[in-house]
Amino acid sequence: MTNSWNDIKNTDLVLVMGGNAAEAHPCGFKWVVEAKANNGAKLIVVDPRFTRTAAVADVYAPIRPGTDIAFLSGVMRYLLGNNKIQQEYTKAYTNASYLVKAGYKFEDGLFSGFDEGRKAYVDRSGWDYEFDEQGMAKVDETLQDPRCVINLLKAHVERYTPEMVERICGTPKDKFLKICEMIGTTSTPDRTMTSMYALGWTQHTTGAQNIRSMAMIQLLLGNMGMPGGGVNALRGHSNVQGITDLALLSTSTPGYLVLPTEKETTFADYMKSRAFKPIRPGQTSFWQNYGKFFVSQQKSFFGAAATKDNDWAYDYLPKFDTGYDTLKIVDLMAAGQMTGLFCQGLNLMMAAPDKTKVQAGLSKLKWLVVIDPLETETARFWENHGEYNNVDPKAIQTEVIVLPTTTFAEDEGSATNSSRVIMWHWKAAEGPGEVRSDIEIMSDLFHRLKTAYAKDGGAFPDPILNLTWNYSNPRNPDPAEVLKEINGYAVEDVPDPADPSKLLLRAGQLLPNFGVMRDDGKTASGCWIYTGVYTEAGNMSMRRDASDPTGRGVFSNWGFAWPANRRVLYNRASADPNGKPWSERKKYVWWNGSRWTGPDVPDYAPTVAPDKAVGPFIMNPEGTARLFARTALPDGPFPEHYEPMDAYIANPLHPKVTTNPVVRVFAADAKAFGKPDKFPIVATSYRLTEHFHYWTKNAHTNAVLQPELFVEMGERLAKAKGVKDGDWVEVTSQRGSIKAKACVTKRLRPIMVDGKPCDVLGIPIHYGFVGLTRKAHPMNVLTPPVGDASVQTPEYKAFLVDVKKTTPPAQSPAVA
Amino acid sequence: MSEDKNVVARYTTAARINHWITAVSLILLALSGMALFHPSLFFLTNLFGGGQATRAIHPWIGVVLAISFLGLFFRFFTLNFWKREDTVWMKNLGKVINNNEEGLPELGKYNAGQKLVFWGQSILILLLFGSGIVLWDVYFEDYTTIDQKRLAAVVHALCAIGAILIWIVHVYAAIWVKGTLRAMTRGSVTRGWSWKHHRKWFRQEVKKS
Amino acid sequence: MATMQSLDIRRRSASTEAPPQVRQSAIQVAKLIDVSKCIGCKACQAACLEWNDLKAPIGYTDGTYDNPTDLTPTSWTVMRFTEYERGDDLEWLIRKDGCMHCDDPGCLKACPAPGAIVQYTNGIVDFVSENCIGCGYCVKGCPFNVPRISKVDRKAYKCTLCVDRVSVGQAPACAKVCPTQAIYFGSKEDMIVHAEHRIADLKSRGFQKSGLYNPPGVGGTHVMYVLHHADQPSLYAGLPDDPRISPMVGFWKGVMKPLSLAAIAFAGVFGFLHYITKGPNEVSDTDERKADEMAKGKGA
Amino acid sequence: MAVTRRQFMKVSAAGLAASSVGALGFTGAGEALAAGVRPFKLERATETRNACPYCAVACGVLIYTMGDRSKNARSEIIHIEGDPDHPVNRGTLCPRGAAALDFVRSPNRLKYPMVRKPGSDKFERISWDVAMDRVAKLVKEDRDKNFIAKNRDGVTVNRWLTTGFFGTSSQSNEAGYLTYKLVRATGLLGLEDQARI
Repeated sequence: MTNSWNDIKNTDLVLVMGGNAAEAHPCGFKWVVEAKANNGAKLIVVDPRFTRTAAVADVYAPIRPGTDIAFLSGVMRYLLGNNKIQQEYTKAYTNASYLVKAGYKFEDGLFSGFDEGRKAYVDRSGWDYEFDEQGMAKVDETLQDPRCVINLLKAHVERYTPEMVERICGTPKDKFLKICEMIGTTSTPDRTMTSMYALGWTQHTTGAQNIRSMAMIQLLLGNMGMPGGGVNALRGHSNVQGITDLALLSTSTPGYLVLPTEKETTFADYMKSRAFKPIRPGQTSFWQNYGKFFVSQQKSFFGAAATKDNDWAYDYLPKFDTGYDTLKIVDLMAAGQMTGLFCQGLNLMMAAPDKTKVQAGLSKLKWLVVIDPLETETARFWENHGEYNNVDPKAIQTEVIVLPTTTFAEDEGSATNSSRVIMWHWKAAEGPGEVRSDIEIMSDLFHRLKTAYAKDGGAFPDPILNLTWNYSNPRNPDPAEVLKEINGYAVEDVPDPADPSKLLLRAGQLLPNFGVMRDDGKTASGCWIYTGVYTEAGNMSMRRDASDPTGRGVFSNWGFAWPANRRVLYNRASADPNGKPWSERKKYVWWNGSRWTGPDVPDYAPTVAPDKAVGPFIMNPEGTARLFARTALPDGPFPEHYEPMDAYIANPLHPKVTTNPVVRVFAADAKAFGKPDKFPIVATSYRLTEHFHYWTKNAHTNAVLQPELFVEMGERLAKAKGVKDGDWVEVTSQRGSIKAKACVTKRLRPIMVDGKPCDVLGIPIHYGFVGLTRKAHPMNVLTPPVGDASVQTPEYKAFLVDVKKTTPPAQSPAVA
Repeated sequence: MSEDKNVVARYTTAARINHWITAVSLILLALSGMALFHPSLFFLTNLFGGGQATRAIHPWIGVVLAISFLGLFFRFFTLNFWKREDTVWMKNLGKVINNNEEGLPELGKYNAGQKLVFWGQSILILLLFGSGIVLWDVYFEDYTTIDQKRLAAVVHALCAIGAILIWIVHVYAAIWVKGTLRAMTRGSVTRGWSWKHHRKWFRQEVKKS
Repeated sequence: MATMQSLDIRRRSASTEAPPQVRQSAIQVAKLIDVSKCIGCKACQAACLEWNDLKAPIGYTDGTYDNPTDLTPTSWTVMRFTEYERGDDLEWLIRKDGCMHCDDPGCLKACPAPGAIVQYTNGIVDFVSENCIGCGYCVKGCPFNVPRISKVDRKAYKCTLCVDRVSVGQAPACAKVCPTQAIYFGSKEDMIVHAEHRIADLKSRGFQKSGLYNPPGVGGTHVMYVLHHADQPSLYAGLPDDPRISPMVGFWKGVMKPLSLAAIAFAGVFGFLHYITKGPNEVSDTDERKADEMAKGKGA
Repeated sequence: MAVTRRQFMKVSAAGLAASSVGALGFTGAGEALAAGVRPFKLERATETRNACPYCAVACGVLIYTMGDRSKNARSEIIHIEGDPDHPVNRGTLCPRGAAALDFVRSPNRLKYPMVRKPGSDKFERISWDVAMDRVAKLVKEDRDKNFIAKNRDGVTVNRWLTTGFFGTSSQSNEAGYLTYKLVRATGLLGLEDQARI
C-alpha cells in the first residue's frame, strides 16, 4: 500500500477492482465504510462476480476476468479525452513531458524490439527517453511534441473506446462511462480516489501491468501521495509485507536490493549497474545510496568476514542465471531435477497451480521437510484420499519429515502489515505438544550444519561458517536482538561527516536512521528500510500511542512504518510545486517556509526548498513518476490488453498477438492451455471471507461457517446445464477436473463479450482433502501453470473450463 | 348378575381397570398440564420431579390415556348412542339437578349426562391427542409449522379445560349420586340404585339372570 | 434484594410475584444492525460462537451462502442472504438474524416456567437455562421465529445480547467484532439518533424508502435494523412486516388463563354449593323395595 | 374419588390464592427474582497483546489465557478478541480472526516431529534430535553433491539449485530474517514465499 488502512477514510471515491476488500480484508474495509458514512465517499466495484464488496457499493459493473487493462486503458482514454486530469500535477510530477526515443513504437500488439524466437523484447533500447549531452532526459514543457510521453500515451489508449471496452470486458457501455465520470471527478485538487486491489490484479499473465495501469490513472488524476489516494495493494498474509521486505524471494535480498546475476562477476560490476545517476537536473535519485545499504547488509550477514578486501564477501552470495520462482521450482521438481524441498508454512500442494504437476514433482523428490503448525495436503501428498488424492503410497519414495511449529499466539516478534507498519506481538502461551518456533528450528539447523561443515568440510563452507549468529542465546535467539540486527548498528566508531573530529555513532550503537549508513564497513544493517525500528530509544515496533492529533488517520507513534516511519508514500506530492497544499481539504505535507511539515514524515529531504525543483518521487533518477515505464517491465513501457493464456476470444485489438507475447511457458506445459471450443466457460478463483487460504479449514468455527466446496454459476448457465442449487457438478479444464456442489446465483450474470454471451464460473480456493471441512478436490487441479510475465504470479484468476452435472464423489477413507 | 342377590353387576374387572387407568392418567395429565398452563400452578411440577420431567412425562401419560380411553371407547360406545328418552331426560335436567327424578323416562345403562360425558371426552381426548402430538417437539417438531403449533397450543388448552370441566361434572356426579362410586370400585351397584337411575338397564339385567 | 443480582429484572416469565421495580437501569440498551453497511462476513457469527462457547456442528453447503442454514441451539445468529433484483440492478440484501429483544417479548409471555425467561431493566431478554423446561412455548410465542430447543438437553437457546458482557460494561461480542460497524451498540436513544444519520445518508444515495425497523407491534425492539427498503421488511429473508405476538398466543396466554381457572373454580364451587343445598342423590328404601320387586318379578 | 376431590379443592384454592402456594411446601425458598447472569469468563484471565495471524491488515488482538503465569500454572488460551486500541481494527475482527482460537486449538495441530519413510503409508513420531539430525544430514548431502561453485564459463556463482525452500509469510520478521540468512548462506536460489503466488 502506498497509503495506509486508516488513510482510506480520507478518500472521496473508492475503486475496488482486482480485489474483494470486504471479503478478504473486512477490518481494513471498515475505513471504506467510514469514508462512505462520514466523508460522503462513493464506492465502485468492478468484478466478474457481484461480491460482498459489491453488496455495499454505490456502483457495480461486471467485467470478464483478465481484461482489466482494457477497462483501465479505456478509463485513461476518457480522462485524457475529456480533460479530466490534474494538469499541473501530471506535468510537474510525472514524465508526461519527457521525449521518448524514436526507436519506440507499438504495432499490432507488439512493442519495438520483440524477438519472435526468444519470445522476449530483446532490444529494449527504444523504451527510453531522449537524452541530451549531459545525460539528462529531454522534455517538452508545452506537451506539444508528439513524442512526449503524454501524447504517446494518448495515442496508445486511443483504441480503447467505450465500445471496445464493452467488446473486450463485457462491461456495459453506460456503466463504464458512469464509472469514468465518477473517477474523473477526482481530478480536481480537492478530491481523491483510492484504489484497492489484491490478487484479482496480480494473478494474471499481465499482473504487474494491471497495477501499472491504475498507477498511471492515479498519476493523471494527481492522486498519488495524497491523503485518501494512492494505489493500495491489500496483501494476503499477516507478514507477507515483512517477508517480502526481508526478501524470501528468489533473486532479492532484504530491503529490495537485488542478488547479483552471474554476469556481474565482481562487486564492481554489480555496483556499476546500480549507479542510479540522476537523469534530470538537481534530482535526488535516492538509490545512489545502494552501496551503503548493500555493504551494511553484508556486514550484518557475515560480520568480520566481510571486508573491503574480499569485496564485502560478494562471493558468499549466490549468483543467479534465472529466477527460481515457485513455478520454476515446481517445474524443476516435476522434471526430476530437485533433491529436496522445505515447505515452511506454505502448503504447496494447494498454493501452486496445476496440482497434478505439483503432486508429480513432490513424488520425485528424495526428501521433503514440512515445517508447519497444521496438517497440510503437502505433508500428506503421498497419502491416498480416494478420488481427492488418488496416489499409491508404495510408489512414492519421498522421505517426508514434519516439524511442528508454534502459532502467532505462542511466539513473539514483529510483523509488518500491508500499510508497512511494523508492530510487535507478545507471546500468550506455550504451544501444544513439542512444537518449536521457526527461530528455534532455523537456529538448530544452522548449528548442526555449521558443526558438520566445521568438522567434515564440504562444498564452499565459508558462508555457513562465517554467518553471524552472535545472539545471547544462539540456540533460540531473542527476537528483540534479531530486530536490533535488522535495524543495524555501528560496527565501529562512525565519525560525523560534517565534523570528522566528532563521533556520529559509537561502536555498537543502534542506527537511528538509514541516512547514517556507510559503504566502508563501519555500519551493519540487515534491511535498510527497517532502520529506525529499533534505536537507542528502544523498540519502536512496540509503540502503542493511539493518538491521531490531526484526525487524518496518521498514528505516528503506533509501531514504526518503513521507511523512516512514513505513513503515506510520495507525500511530497500532496503539495504543489511551490510547496503549498493542492487544497486545504487534502492538506497533508507542505513547505512552511523553512522546512517540510505536516502530520506525516515528509517523503523528501526535510529542508530542501520547493524552488530547488527536486521532484517528489525521490527514488527515481528523474524525480518524477513514470507514465512511461522505460524498461522496468519485460512486457512493455505501456500496459496493453492481452487475453489470459486460456484465451476466451482472439484479442480484438490484434488477433495475431492474443496473449502476452513474453509469457514464460515451460516446455513441459506446451499443451497445458485450453481453448474455448472445448472449454467455453470463463472461470475465476477467489477467496471466501469465512476462510483464510488453506488454514481455517482446520478451525472448527470457520468450517461451520463455510463447510464445503462449491462453485458459483449464473442462472443462465445452470439452466443450460440442468443444475440446481446443491447439485453436484464436474468442472473440467485442460489440466484436470474436480467435483463440487453448485451454487446458482443471480450474482453471476452472463456478459456480452465480442457480441456473444459469456458465462463466468467462480470457484473458491479453500478446500482440500485435509481439514475439518468436507473433503474436496483441491481446485488448483484446474488452474494453468503459467505466471505473470514480470513476476511469475500464477494466472489463477482467468482460465477456461466446462461444467456438467454429475454424481457425488465416492466416499474416501477418513484420514487426518 | 352378581353372586350377591342384592346387587347388580355393572362393570367387569377389566372395565374397571381400564377406567382407573384412564382416570389416573387423566388426573396426572390435568395436574401436569395445569402446572404448565398457569404459573400459579407451576408448583405442581414438583409432583413429577420438576419442570423438565413434567414436560417430558406429560405426553407419555397422554399416550397412556389415549390408548386406555380407546379401550373404554370400544367397550362402551354402543351403549352411548343417543336415544329418544335421552332427549326427554335432558329436557328435565332441572328436575334431575333438584334431586327429583320423578316422571322421567326409564333409562338404559347410561343417562344423557353420562352419554354427554362419554362423547365429550371422546372428542376432546381425540383433539387433545392430535394437538398434543403437534406440540410434542421431542419427536414431532419438524412436521408442523409454528403457526400450526400455535393453533395446536390453543386447541390443546381449550380442550384440556373442557375435559377438566367434564371431569369435574363426572366426579361430582359420582359423589353426589350416592351408590355410584361402587360401580367402579367394586363393579356392582345396588338393585335400588339401578332401579332408580337406570331402570331399563336394570330390567334387562334382571331378565338376563 | 438478592445478593446474586447482577442486573435488575423488569419481567420474569410465569411469575406471580412482581420483581422489585424501584431500581431502574440508567439506560435502555440496543443493538442497531445497519443492513446497508453489512458485508455478510459472518464475523458476528464467529464471535458469537467463540464467546458463547458454542460448537455448532459442521454441516454441508446447500448451494447458498447461508451457513449454518438456520438458527440452531448452537447458532444464535445467522446471516441471511437475499438476491434482490431492483430494476436492472442487483442488490444483495444481507441480514443478520437473531433475537430481536422485543420490548414486549412473546417468548416471555408464552413461557410457563417461572424465571426461565427474564427481561432485564435495560431491555435485554435472556433465557435462564436452569429454569427452562424445554416445552418450546417460547418458540410459539416468538413473532420472529428465533428460539431453538436443543436436542441434547431440551432447553431453549437464543442470543443473550451477551448479557454477561453487557453486565460488566462490555459490548456484545457481535457488536464489538463487526468490521464495518454494521452492528452498533449503545443506548437505544443514541442508536435511534445514529440511525437517523444513516437513513439520511441512504436517502442521499437513492434509497428513498430507507428507514428504521423498530416494530411497534412488539413494543419496539432492542435490536433494530436500518433497512434500505424499510417499506418492505419481508424482502430481507422474510423479516416480518408488522410483527406482533400471535393472537392465538395472546389468547392462550392472555384471557384464557384466568378464565379457565375461573371456570374450573366455578365448577368446583357450583358442585359444592349444589351438594350443600340440594344434598346427595340417595337411593331410598322405597327404591330398594321396588327394585327387589322388579327383580323378583323378573322385570315385570 | 374422595382423594381426587380433595386434590381438586386444592387446585381451586391455588387458583384463587396463589400466594399461599409456598405454604403448601411445594416451592423451595420462594421465587428467586435474581437471575444469575453467566459469569464474565475473562474476569481473572491474563491478557496478552498480539496480532491476528491471517491477512495483512494485521489486526491487533487480545489473547486471554487461563493461569496467571505463575510457575505451576500452564497458560491455556481461552479467548481471543480484538484490541480496541489498535488504530486499524479498533477492536473489530473478521470471521477468521474472531475464530482464531479455533486455529490455535485446532485438532489438526501438529504436535510432534514425524517422519514418513519412502514407500510408507504412515507417519511415525520421532524426537526433535533425530528429526533435526536427519534434516541437516539430507541438506548437507545434497548441497555437497550439487553445489555449483562455477558456471560453465568458469565464473564463480556459488549457487545450489537442487533444493528449494518455501518460506512462510506468516512468520515474524525476526524468524524470516534468520531463515533468509541461513538459506542464502547455503547458496540456495530457489527461495520463495507466498508474496507472488
